[in-house]
Amino acid sequence: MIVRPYGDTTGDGMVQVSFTLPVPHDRRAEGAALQLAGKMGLDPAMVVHAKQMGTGFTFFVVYGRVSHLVDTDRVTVVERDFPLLAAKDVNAAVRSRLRRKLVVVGACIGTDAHTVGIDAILNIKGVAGEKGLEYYRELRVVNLGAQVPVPDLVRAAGAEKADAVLVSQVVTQRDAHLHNTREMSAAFREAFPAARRPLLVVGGPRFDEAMTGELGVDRIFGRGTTPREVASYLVHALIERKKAA
Amino acid sequence: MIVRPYGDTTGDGMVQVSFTLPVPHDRRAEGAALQLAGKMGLDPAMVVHAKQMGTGFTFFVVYGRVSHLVDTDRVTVVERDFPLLAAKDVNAAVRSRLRRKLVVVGACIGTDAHTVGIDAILNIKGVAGEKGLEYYRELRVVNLGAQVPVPDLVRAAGAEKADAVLVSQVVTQRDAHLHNTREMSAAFREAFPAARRPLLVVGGPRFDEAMTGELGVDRIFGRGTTPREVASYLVHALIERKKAA
Amino acid sequence: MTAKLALDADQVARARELAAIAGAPVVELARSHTTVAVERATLRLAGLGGADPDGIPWVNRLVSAVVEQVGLEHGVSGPVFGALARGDSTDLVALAQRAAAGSVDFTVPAGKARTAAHRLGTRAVRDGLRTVDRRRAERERLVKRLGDPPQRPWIYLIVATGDIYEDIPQAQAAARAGADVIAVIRSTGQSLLDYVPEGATREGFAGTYATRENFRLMRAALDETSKELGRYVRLTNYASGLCMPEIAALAGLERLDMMLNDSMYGILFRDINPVRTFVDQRFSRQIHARAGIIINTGEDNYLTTADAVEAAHTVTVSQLLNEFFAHEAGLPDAQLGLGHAFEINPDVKDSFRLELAHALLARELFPDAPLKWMPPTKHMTGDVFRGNLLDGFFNLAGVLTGQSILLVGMMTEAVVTPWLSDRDIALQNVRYVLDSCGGLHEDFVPAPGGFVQKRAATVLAEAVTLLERITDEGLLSSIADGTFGIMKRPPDKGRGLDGVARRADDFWNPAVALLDGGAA
Amino acid sequence: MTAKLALDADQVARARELAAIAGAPVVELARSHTTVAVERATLRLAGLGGADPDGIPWVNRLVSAVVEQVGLEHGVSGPVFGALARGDSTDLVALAQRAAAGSVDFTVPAGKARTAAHRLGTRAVRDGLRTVDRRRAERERLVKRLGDPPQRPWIYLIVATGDIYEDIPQAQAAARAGADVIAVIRSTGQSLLDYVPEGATREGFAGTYATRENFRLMRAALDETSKELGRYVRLTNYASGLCMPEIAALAGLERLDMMLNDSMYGILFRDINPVRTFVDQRFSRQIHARAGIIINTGEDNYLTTADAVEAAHTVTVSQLLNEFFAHEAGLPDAQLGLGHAFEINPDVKDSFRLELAHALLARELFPDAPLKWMPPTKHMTGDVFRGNLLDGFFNLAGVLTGQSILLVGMMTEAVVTPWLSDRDIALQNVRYVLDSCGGLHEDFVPAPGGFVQKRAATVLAEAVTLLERITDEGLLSSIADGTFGIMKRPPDKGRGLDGVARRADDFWNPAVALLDGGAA
Ligand code: B12
Ligand code: B12
Ligand SMILES: Cc1ncc(COP(=O)(O)O)c(C=O)c1O
Ligand SMILES: Cc1ncc(COP(=O)(O)O)c(C=O)c1O
Repeated sequence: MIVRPYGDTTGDGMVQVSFTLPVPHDRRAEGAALQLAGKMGLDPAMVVHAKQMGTGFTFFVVYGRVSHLVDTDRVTVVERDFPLLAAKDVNAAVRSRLRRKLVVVGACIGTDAHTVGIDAILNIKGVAGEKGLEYYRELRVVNLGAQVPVPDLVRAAGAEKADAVLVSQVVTQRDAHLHNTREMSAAFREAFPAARRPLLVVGGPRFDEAMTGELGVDRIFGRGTTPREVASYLVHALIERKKAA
Repeated sequence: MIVRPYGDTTGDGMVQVSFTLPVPHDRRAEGAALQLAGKMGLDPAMVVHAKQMGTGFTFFVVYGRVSHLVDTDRVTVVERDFPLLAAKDVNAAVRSRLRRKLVVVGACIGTDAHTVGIDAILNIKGVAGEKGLEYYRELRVVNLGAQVPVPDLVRAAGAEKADAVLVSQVVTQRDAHLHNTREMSAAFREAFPAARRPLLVVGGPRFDEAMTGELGVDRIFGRGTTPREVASYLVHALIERKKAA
Repeated sequence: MTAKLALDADQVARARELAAIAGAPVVELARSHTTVAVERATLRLAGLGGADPDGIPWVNRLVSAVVEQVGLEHGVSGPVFGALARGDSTDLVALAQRAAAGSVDFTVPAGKARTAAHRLGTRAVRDGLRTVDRRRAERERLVKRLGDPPQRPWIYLIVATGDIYEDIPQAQAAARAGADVIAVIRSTGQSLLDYVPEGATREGFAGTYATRENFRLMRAALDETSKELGRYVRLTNYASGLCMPEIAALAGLERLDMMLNDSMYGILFRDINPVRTFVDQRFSRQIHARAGIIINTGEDNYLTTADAVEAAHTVTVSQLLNEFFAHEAGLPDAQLGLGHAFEINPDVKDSFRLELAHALLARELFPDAPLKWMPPTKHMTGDVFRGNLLDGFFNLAGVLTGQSILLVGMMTEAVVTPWLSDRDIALQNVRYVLDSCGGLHEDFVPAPGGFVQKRAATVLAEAVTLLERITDEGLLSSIADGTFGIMKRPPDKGRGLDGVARRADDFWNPAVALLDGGAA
Repeated sequence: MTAKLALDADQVARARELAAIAGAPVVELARSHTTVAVERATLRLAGLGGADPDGIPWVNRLVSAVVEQVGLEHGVSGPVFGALARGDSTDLVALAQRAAAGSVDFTVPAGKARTAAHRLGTRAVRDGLRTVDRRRAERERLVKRLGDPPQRPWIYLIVATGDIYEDIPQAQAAARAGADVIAVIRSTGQSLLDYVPEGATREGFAGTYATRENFRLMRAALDETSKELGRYVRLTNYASGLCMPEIAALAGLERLDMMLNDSMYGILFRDINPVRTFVDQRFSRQIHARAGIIINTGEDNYLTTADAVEAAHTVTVSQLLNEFFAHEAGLPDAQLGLGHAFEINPDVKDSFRLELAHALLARELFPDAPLKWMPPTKHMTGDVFRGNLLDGFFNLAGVLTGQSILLVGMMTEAVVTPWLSDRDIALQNVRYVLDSCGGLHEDFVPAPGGFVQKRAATVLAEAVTLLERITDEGLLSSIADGTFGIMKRPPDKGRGLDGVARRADDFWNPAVALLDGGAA
């Protein structure tokens, strides 16, 4: 299906944009704002607000029409390609197929100290009304907490014989999350033979879920992930898929 | 000078965008939002907010980096190409060169009833601390008010022997301002021989000042115009230029 | 709400008394004149609808034909129903068609013919009014069954796409998102049309034409949504303009629930002749009274052309006048959606406290009226982030001062007519304020003799002074002087004057008779 | 502010008393231990700066060398100044260089050597403290000359580019736009570094490294801007972390004006060992007291991991503990920027009134403390329009409840570290609220026995109950139980424990002696 942005009429293509340019406010600055809007595809574009900040910057709000078409059929999303299981099904699958507890090691790596997200996935308390992985009887969860150096994580994963390593990254300034994730996956590749490498899962609100390849991890979870999704994925990736293989 | 949008670091290229797509909210919708952001040049782009409205629409807020460059030297703006005069200089110029009062006829045409803008330019009260054109002793101002049909305006301009006709257009939905302005300028061209046609000036907050050619008018004034700018322009266009010619 | 302003009761009484004195001559004017719009409205109530192939409504064709032949001053109903009674045509449409073709001779009937005409006309109009009554009963039933909004203020949202078929889904979406009242904004310019367009329309500018069919379509859609939501969603449109009486009649016939109807808006903001407006206004309000429609007055508009601090008292004066005219036309307090607005320049020191003082003054002067609280527009800019903030404080002022109907402000006010997402953001804003501060008025206690109380007292005193001047000069002269909204409107200028006539001695209009008589 | 909550004075007194009982053993702990950070801070006060070619500060090299040879428990000053006194090196840097090369033998000096060492050490540290005193006097002069912000609350803005040379123009722009206090956010992870980096830095993540040179550069830039603006612009940075005492010393030496310094933040949110934290905290606060630096405590953080309604009383308890520790360390009320935050889920019914109750409780419990009021963060989403609205109501709560320092919320809280334009929009928001509602607290009178008063009383009662539990169990055990911010932190775990030592009988630290003694 082909769609366009909708302001107040089907197909009107209207969008709102704001940005700062490092120039003082004058007519030329507004022209520069329109030039940028034009390059973004706004035509016509209206500078509806311009405000100089300090001496050398101007903030702009621009409204306008874009003629870009969005083809929803060409959207590639990481669809959930596994069934969403209830806790008891997760437990049952682990018990009957793995015949031992499935070990999950979690951490916030690098200098990131935002544990609320990984805790939401791991701690009993959970999030959005769903209990976290600790609640699953057949999972053994080791939560290393915040600011864990990558070597420590690799060591703990080895010591705990982790089936899966769950890593959270929330700080994204200067692409910190990407650097840290790459460093982590490289370290695991180095430390483990491919067959024994634990499943690598990262999550955080600003990840692009399609970047698994680039980052060298098995799965990425974004904003609003729930523990059940993660548990179901683990069963799928560690049990169902192994069975198939 | 080449500049880029500035989030918090020189050259980071960061912008904010919001829009609605006519699709319900799901992963595919977020993908569609990213596709649109991509077409606008955001790369990477982050969907930071998505909210379904009713059953078939989703509102998105997207942040991201654009790599478009803005070349301020290539900005074409309608620079003020005339000196900004004090009221007494305007009066002096009219008195000494024109030797009669300069006649200005103003109106809001079509169905537009937003007179505050044209009144700000014409009425004594003025705007932003500047008195309006009525205050200029050597100008004679006839303000026809709101919702004036184009034929009435043409008639009044003839009857008053207008040197300049000032038209305001505020409502822009469905490009009403452009249609009305074109209709107006065509009517004047029809009714007056080129040499005797009054100067045509339009104004309003959403005009693109560069569209004079397309709209068939002599000058366009946008957001935040002040009476003095208009008076100075009239002197420039009707007196200085005539002298030169 | 308990009284928080400690207003001087004598001064309040004095203000009301002065408004009545100022308004009385205008009521007299209204009672002694008719207009083409009043006459057309009467024919509409009598059942005449539709338009000729050029889109000119049959009521216009018929009234023009009568006026041409016998003038307006007798009312058109005598000649029209006289013609029908004498068998010139079988029904009003046929008569209008023939009249348009120039083949009917109209006369003011006398004697027996008069009696027959009056009987026929009265019956026809009474039928129309009964439909209005049925619509009102229908509304009452639906409200009883589905319920009123659970909270005050009611949330009032506008749609304004220009296309009724875009408006409908947007209105339904708005209702689902929490709107209690939907207003369909009218196309620019419609108020200057001396006829009401016909049929479903898709071509308005910055609003959708008010037509009977558009009313019907939207009301039906919202009835559906009301059922879905278990809450009766009200529908608003605009009466003001050259067709005030007719639109009022159509609104009554199609069960609209509120109507913009101000005693002076047309004069001030559309340059409609004052006499025309006052006559039309009275008739239209009588119909609204009958239909149980809440009127929305337009004091907010003054503050878009005048300064909201300097002109605060003109709002109060106008509210008092609107109240007087409304009562006189039969509207009870419960149908008096007097308007006021949050339009003080936000850069003015203490602007929010001034707003609170003004809003509370209106609240305490009109404790039983469903006041309509209008959002900032004039000082909204293209800075949509700031705009949404300002709207939040507007919402807060509404909650703190117990306003009844909250017209939801849009962050894009200075940019575009509202987008779908603007409404959603705006509603979210309202909901946050209502839910998080719902009971905060409990803790809002203007300090005795403090800033808020003092400001309210000042505005009231200024209003009394102005009313004294108006009673001295006469309301029409005051309007001519630019007292309201800085617009100068002399009584002998303005649009639509040629459609006004002083009633002749034999003037007859069955709607006027029924509505003035009170019985039907 | 007049009292609006009608708090029970006995209960307030009881709460303070309990906090003192709970805090006393911890003070004892602090007085009987030292840490590597305390010792390094002492050397910094004595004038030792700079770093080796790998960037490891000389204070670290020197302390490590001493600890390796003679342990930490005697304090390093005896061995260090003993070595200097006996002529091992001409100055501290030279000594550190030699020590790093392994060519100094350290001993705990005794007898005459001890006297000489103490004299030398005391003089050096006293010089350092005098510089701190001079900086303080300088601040007082500048404030006198340029003036304090004209309004309360003071407006507190953060910059966080990671690059001191981007931070500076942004901070100056923010000050020009109205900020009274600039906080330079620290790079993630710095608080876990057991050393203070050196020099100007451009490579932080989500914040800029706290270094002496960065402090100096920013303070100089803001001094310039202060002059330009005719208003003294304050500078804030973070003490908390493994280097709390050192950073406190550097802040005193470079005339920072405020410092994030919480008695428990490092324990709870950085998993720093509790004993390490409490020891470091006390020393750092003694230096802040000396430097006239206002501390900012971190109660806001609890509400990002715990629920702001359920855990409201833990904030109160922590404030009382912070107050006790601060007073004990010599900080007067005027330097107590106790923290609290607007973090209730905005979807909770009456959330704004709950916020008012909590904020007013803090205000009335600590009437003379410059309370720091922190904006919503947890419930901010990517919906930046809603975010700006929420920040507006946060600002309003600050104004209504008389908060002292307002940390300005950013609409992009959930998205990015603040952009230049975010700050501008946020400041505009603050300004609107301050200017339009500045005096509104006059009209904010919580109903006696009403919602707001009741809620405040409940929170206070819960705080007392919790304090009773803590005095029973001991503060360290309570922290181990997850009482604060749901974080469980046992006293024998956590980072930096190996840098703690119980003071030996011959422990000597000239800074401790001077600060504890009160004279210098
Ligand atoms: C709470 C919080 C804190 C707390 C953290 C407490 C703690 N123990 O975690 C405290 C106060 C300590 C803190 C400190 C700082 N913070 Co902070 N903080 C936040 C805040 C307000 C909320 C984050 C949060 O808890 N979200 C709720 C959780 C449940 O959501 P989530 O993390 O997205 O997790 C979900 C999914 O992403 C996913 N998920 C996440 N991880 C994982 C992992 C796996 C394996 C899986 C499967 C799924 C998954 O599932 C979760 C559940 O749905 C955000 C702003 C905001 N509103 O988002 C800023 C924010 C994250 N902080 C930020 C910063 C910069 C800091 C500081 C550096 C400076 C500062 N501004 O104070 C410091 C230092 C932190 C450090 N060293 O890392 C920035 C990051 C900017 C950026 N994009 O780079 C933010 C965005 C604020 C801002 N705009 O400046 N912060
Ligand atoms: C005041 C106002 C009204 C008043 C008008 C009173 C009056 N007598 O003018 C009232 C209440 C009557 C009104 C009614 C309506 N309005 Co209105 N109104 C506004 C409002 C709030 C302010 C406009 C204004 O006065 N600006 C101040 C003046 C000084 O600025 P300005 O017009 O830009 O003029 C300056 C320059 O542009 C320039 N300029 C302007 N004209 C000219 C001419 C010349 C020759 C020159 C040289 C310069 C010049 O100089 C001026 C001084 O600097 C705007 C929203 C907003 N905040 O902008 C909506 C707005 C303009 N209205 C709007 C609409 C749709 C309507 C209505 C149709 C429905 C409604 N929403 O109520 C009706 C019908 C109006 C009609 N038939 O035209 C829309 C237009 C949408 C669009 N872009 O198409 C707006 C943007 C609101 C909205 N978002 O829906 N409105
Ligand atoms: C009372 C009243 N009537 C009518 C209108 C709209 O009139 P028009 O359709 O002429 O724009 C308004 C404007 O908001 C109003 O306040
Ligand atoms: C008291 C206190 N100290 C320090 C910090 C920051 O610590 P870090 O630099 O470890 O992120 C905070 C967080 O806002 C705080 O509240």
